[in-house]
Amino acid sequence: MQKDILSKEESLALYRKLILTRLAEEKIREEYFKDEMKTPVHLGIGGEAIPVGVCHCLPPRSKTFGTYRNHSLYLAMTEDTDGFFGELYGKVNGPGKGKAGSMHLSFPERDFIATSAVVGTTIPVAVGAALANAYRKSNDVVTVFFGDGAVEEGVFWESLNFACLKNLRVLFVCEDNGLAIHTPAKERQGFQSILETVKTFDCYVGGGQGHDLQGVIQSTHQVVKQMEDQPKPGFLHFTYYRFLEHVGPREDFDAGYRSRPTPDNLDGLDPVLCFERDLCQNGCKPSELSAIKKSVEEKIAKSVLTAQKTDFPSSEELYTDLFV
Amino acid sequence: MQKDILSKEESLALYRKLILTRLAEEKIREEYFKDEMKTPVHLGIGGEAIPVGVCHCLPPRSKTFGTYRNHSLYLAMTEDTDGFFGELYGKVNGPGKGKAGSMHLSFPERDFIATSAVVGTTIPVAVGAALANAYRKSNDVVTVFFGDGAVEEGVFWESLNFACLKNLRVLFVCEDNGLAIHTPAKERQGFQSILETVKTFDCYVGGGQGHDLQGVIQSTHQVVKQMEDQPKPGFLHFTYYRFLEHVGPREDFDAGYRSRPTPDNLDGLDPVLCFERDLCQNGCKPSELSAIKKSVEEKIAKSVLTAQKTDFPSSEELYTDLFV
Amino acid sequence: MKSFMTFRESLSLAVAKEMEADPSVFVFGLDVPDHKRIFGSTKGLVEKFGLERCFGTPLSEDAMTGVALGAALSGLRPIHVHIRVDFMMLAMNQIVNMISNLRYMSGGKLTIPLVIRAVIGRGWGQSAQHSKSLQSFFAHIPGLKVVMPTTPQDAYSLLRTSIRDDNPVIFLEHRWLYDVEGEVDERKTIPLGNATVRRQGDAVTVVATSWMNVEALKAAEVLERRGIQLEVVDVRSITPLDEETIIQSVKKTRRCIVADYDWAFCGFSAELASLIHHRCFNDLKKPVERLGFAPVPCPTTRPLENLFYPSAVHIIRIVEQMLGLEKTDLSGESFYSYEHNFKGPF
Amino acid sequence: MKSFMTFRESLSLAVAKEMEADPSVFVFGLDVPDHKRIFGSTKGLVEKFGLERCFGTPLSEDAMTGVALGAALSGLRPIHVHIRVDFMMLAMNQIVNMISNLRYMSGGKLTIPLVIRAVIGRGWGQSAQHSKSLQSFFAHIPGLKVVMPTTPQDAYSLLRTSIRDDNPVIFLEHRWLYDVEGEVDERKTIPLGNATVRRQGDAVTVVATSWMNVEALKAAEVLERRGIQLEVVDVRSITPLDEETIIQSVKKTRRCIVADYDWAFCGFSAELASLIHHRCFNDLKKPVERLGFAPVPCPTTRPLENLFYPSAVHIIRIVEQMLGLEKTDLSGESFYSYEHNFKGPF
Ligand SMILES: Cc1ncc(C[n+]2csc(CCOP(=O)(O)OP(=O)(O)O)c2C)c(N)n1
Ligand SMILES: Cc1ncc(C[n+]2csc(CCOP(=O)(O)OP(=O)(O)O)c2C)c(N)n1
Ligand SMILES: [Mg+2]
Ligand SMILES: [Mg+2]
Repeated sequence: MQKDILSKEESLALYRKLILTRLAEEKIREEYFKDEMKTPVHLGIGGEAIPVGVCHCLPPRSKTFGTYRNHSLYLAMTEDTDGFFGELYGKVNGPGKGKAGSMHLSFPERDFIATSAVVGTTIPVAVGAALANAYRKSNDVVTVFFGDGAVEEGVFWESLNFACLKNLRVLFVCEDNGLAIHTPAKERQGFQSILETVKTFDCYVGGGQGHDLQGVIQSTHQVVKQMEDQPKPGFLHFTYYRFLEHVGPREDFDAGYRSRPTPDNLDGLDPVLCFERDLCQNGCKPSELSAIKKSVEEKIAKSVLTAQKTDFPSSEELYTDLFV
Repeated sequence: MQKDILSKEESLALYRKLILTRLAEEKIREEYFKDEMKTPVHLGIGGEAIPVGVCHCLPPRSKTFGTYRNHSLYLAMTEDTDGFFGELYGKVNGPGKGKAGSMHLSFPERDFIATSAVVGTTIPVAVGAALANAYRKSNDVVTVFFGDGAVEEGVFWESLNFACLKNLRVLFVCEDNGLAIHTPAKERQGFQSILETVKTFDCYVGGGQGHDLQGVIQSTHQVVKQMEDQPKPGFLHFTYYRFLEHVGPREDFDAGYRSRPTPDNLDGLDPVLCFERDLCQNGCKPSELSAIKKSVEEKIAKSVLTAQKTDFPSSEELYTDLFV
Repeated sequence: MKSFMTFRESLSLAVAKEMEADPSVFVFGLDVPDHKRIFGSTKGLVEKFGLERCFGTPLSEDAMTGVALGAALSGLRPIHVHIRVDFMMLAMNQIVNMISNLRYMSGGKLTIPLVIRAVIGRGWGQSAQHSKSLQSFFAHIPGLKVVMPTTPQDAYSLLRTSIRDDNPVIFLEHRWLYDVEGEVDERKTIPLGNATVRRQGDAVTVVATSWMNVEALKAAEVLERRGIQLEVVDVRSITPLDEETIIQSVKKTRRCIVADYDWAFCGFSAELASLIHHRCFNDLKKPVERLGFAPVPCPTTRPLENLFYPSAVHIIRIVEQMLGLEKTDLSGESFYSYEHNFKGPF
Repeated sequence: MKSFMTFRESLSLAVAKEMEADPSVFVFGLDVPDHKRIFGSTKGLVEKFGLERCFGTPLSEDAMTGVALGAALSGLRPIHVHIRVDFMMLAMNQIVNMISNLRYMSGGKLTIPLVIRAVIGRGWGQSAQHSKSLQSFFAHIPGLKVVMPTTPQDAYSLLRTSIRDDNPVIFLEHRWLYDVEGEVDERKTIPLGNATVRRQGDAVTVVATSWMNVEALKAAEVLERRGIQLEVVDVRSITPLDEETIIQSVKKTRRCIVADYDWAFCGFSAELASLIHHRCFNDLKKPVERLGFAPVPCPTTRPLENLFYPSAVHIIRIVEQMLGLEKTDLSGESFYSYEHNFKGPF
């Protein structure tokens, strides 16, 4: 697929999603200090184009799995800001009735199956879902998102090996921000490039710069197409820049482990700026974009209000949902 | 190092070790049916040249670690048949006083630190020993032996990554018999060649046919030399043929998962035959070899007798050795 | 529909029945389809159902447990088999951090119909890494069910029930029980959470798990000759736990030994003893006694291995103490122990 | 040599002291040297001892635990740190199958001077995967020592003792205790296996672990106003366990609540309750009561999280029941809980 193949309608729908994920997280940044959202938040600002772009390319009924840094993925899969904020506020209208919180968002009805706060743990689970597809002779694809730190966990290699051995249609998406909390890759990894290593396994690979939504879509399309043609796992590696602290609503450029990007750099790092520029180059009007932005802002504001007004789960809820 | 660089003296000493490991296991095969050695035995017949050859190349004070298939390694490191049979018979003269049995042999005084019956578990431990060397600014090398099945365990990848990251002098030796119990590699591995994958990590690699003692020595020397020159891990991959069942003293060619090698094949699989031929080509007389064999046979017979006569540990021993 | 079979046969029969009944049931794990078939307990399944529903795996316990979870979340009913429970230590993260709580965290949206079978306990010179039981680990974590059958009938019926259960079940099978024979009624169903009185008696209740039931019955046989009747309660399901059957028995006998096949400290025997003391506070004539492994790793050499594992002899001695009796002369006694009929190498 | 400091400071001070005294001591683990320094508990160590003795790792808990073992076997004294005990589930194989038994299997030839530190318990909306304690897992396995300090002094002294111990020690630190301040005498040593009576009383003994001591002392403070004196025993070291101090206290008060910071089923509270019933069979006026987490995974949302964790209120209510008292009016009471002073995000 070429960059220019996105229709305008498609482009604006994508923009809507992209800006939805961005603004939802900006809203969290605003609200968080009120101490009402009592759940650790791992914001994805800077990385939104990866889930938005990848999910755009997934065939219907594609199950997805992710990590604690899952807000963009949740919204890309569902656009459900009501449930999203409900869960962050710990209210009954969250998809986990508040039991899940930010780190464990899921929405199985919309194929967003599970996320986890223990690094790497959803990777084999996604492989198991892909195995279930193969078992049922379904061609559906399963996708799992994880960070660059997750590839250091043994379970990543075990999962990759098994998926390749069994020719499963599972798409591994490595969202590489070069950091595990505050530790850069060079202090954690004894290999040169994860893609070079993964290439020695029997799967399709691709990737690129994660802030470039169109690029993400292009390489995802390529790999997904190969997977559809002949069943094998795919592996996508996207780099991106994490704008905020590892967990929480703040910047942390004063912490000493990295420095603030210069305004010039910034321009090449921010997926929203990048896509807005692309859209404008392709003939969208700024007014169209700001109209979308505005409607998204309203949607978000409404959901936050709803969440604030909704009830917490009752005491009895402590004991429900353990067993069927 | 060239094949022909082994002096005759060295060659005969190596032959002694090689035949010692072979005959010790043949002795187990004879004795096991008496049901006095009450410990599961994983015999290494066919693979002896790997530990014998690798250990030959290790500088002094090199610690080694291994698996439950550790008899050849134990004897290559120690030549201690008394302790060996003592441990197999569960007697107090075993290095573990009978508590260890066949699967957990160790002899720390001679740098044979530990083995384990849970696949893959000594790999990171060896890396930790190599870390300790680096911590103390020692150039000593640590070696760990493991099977082809162990590379499927996540801990292998974690260990390799950490060792490469920290430039540790740890030598990974993969003894590849193409089987994990009865399952061939193609039913377990989703990569083409372990060496190709390991090469993408920052370490030295080598390997070859494990039945060829001189070849083993040659490639080990090469990798160890590189490790000494500039500290990094080494990875050696040797193939070999497992002549017997996975665990126990019998052949199992009737089990259906593989067929008996033909006599022609055999010749190219048996490390003892192979080395005997090499020695004779290089001018050793068959009589020299059979003299060595005879003395080794006597040594083994004596150790078995000693083990049989030695006491079991007393009841109080159940509670000793738990804590310092 | 009744037939006589071994414990191992009853296991493979149970799985075969469920695989026949429900195409979403499959069984997998290291060495599951090889010619040894997990000590015979998966025999016949490849032939009947093919390698797609009965397959082996790489050595990757952590990922394979995640795979089982993923398949279960997708509506399949995986049975994941481990030839030794010790290897499940590699899978604890998936079990403790994922399998046990994904349903809860999803507000009840996710369902995890998953069985993990594992062989426990004594084999033959297996040493410290192939001999554990660890039921307390699994039972400690809310969200898991834990089952320990003793007889072929229970193995059969409880395994079928476990496979049909929509929740994760850990199913622990003692290696020595595999050879035990018994009658199996194929139609008999047994729910989880249901203990059973294996033998009625009035002197002392022995609450036992897994192989310890064999030891307790042997102890009862010996003591019966002295006119002492032990009551033996087989717990069968650790969680959910059938408190009532246990408490009822202890209220009757007023003396209790908990014989758990595991270490005692922080083990299931502690849970039972504490529960029984609590609920039978005014009924007990003597404190509940606990029996378990020696508090050390399991040694290889036979004489120490024999001392490591609890046995009928221990039960007899404790009963004698509880009742203030002289020691029975056990010199002529032959015990059920498989020490003698179990030959190597594995 | 006495000074006032927080629990977190006492931890880093203890490590610094041992690193100064012995060049073979080093500390490592994920995020140990970053600017957050494991909630401040490794503060100052990189600066003082350099990155060779205080370093981070890849995300590889299984291998890193093996690495710690290998370094310990080589005569070093590693301290391996986990920011959450939950992540140790990835390391259970090395802990249960290797660290706990290599010494035993080597006939005493191998020595494993190793400390594993892990943060346990409640933080702030941490949910099911960042909130466990699991002392019973470690204590169940022979060959491991398990320590749970409550005060800055104990954290300091017990961590030093643990580092000097030639055996593997699991050292569990409650997240909320990090901010607690207290006096620390740098010269004071405390051996492992030594419980302490935190508060004397005659009405009921509360045997508590970790944060539950804070809750128990608060309950005692409330009940004291009604003239009821709780005795609070801080277990401090789970294994080795100081039975005598506990038993002595219960023999005196004749009533006991075990307040363990963990789930109850098959937990350490079961061990203690069972032990106390056994040894105080004729002394107890009432059965021992147990207090622990609700038997579910830990939920995120605050109202349920508050219900999940046991507290002073629970202790007060149980005491009232045991003594047949009316319920105290707690409406005006403010509890020690960090619910209010703990702010996000982590
Ligand atoms: C198994 C495990 N170990 C450690 C942690 C603590 N931890 C939380 S996030 C994180 C870094 C993960 O980095 P990466 O996978 O790159 O994801 P990112 O946060 O950068 O999106 C760590 C170490 C954890 N949650 N799980
Ligand atoms: C973690 C673990 N899983 C499973 C087993 C059971 N098991 C014992 S040996 C073995 C095969 C190992 O194959 P490989 O590493 O190639 O060694 P080999 O026996 O061929 O020397 C298996 C699966 C085990 N001991 N440990
Ligand atoms: Mg990252
Ligand atoms: Mg092999």
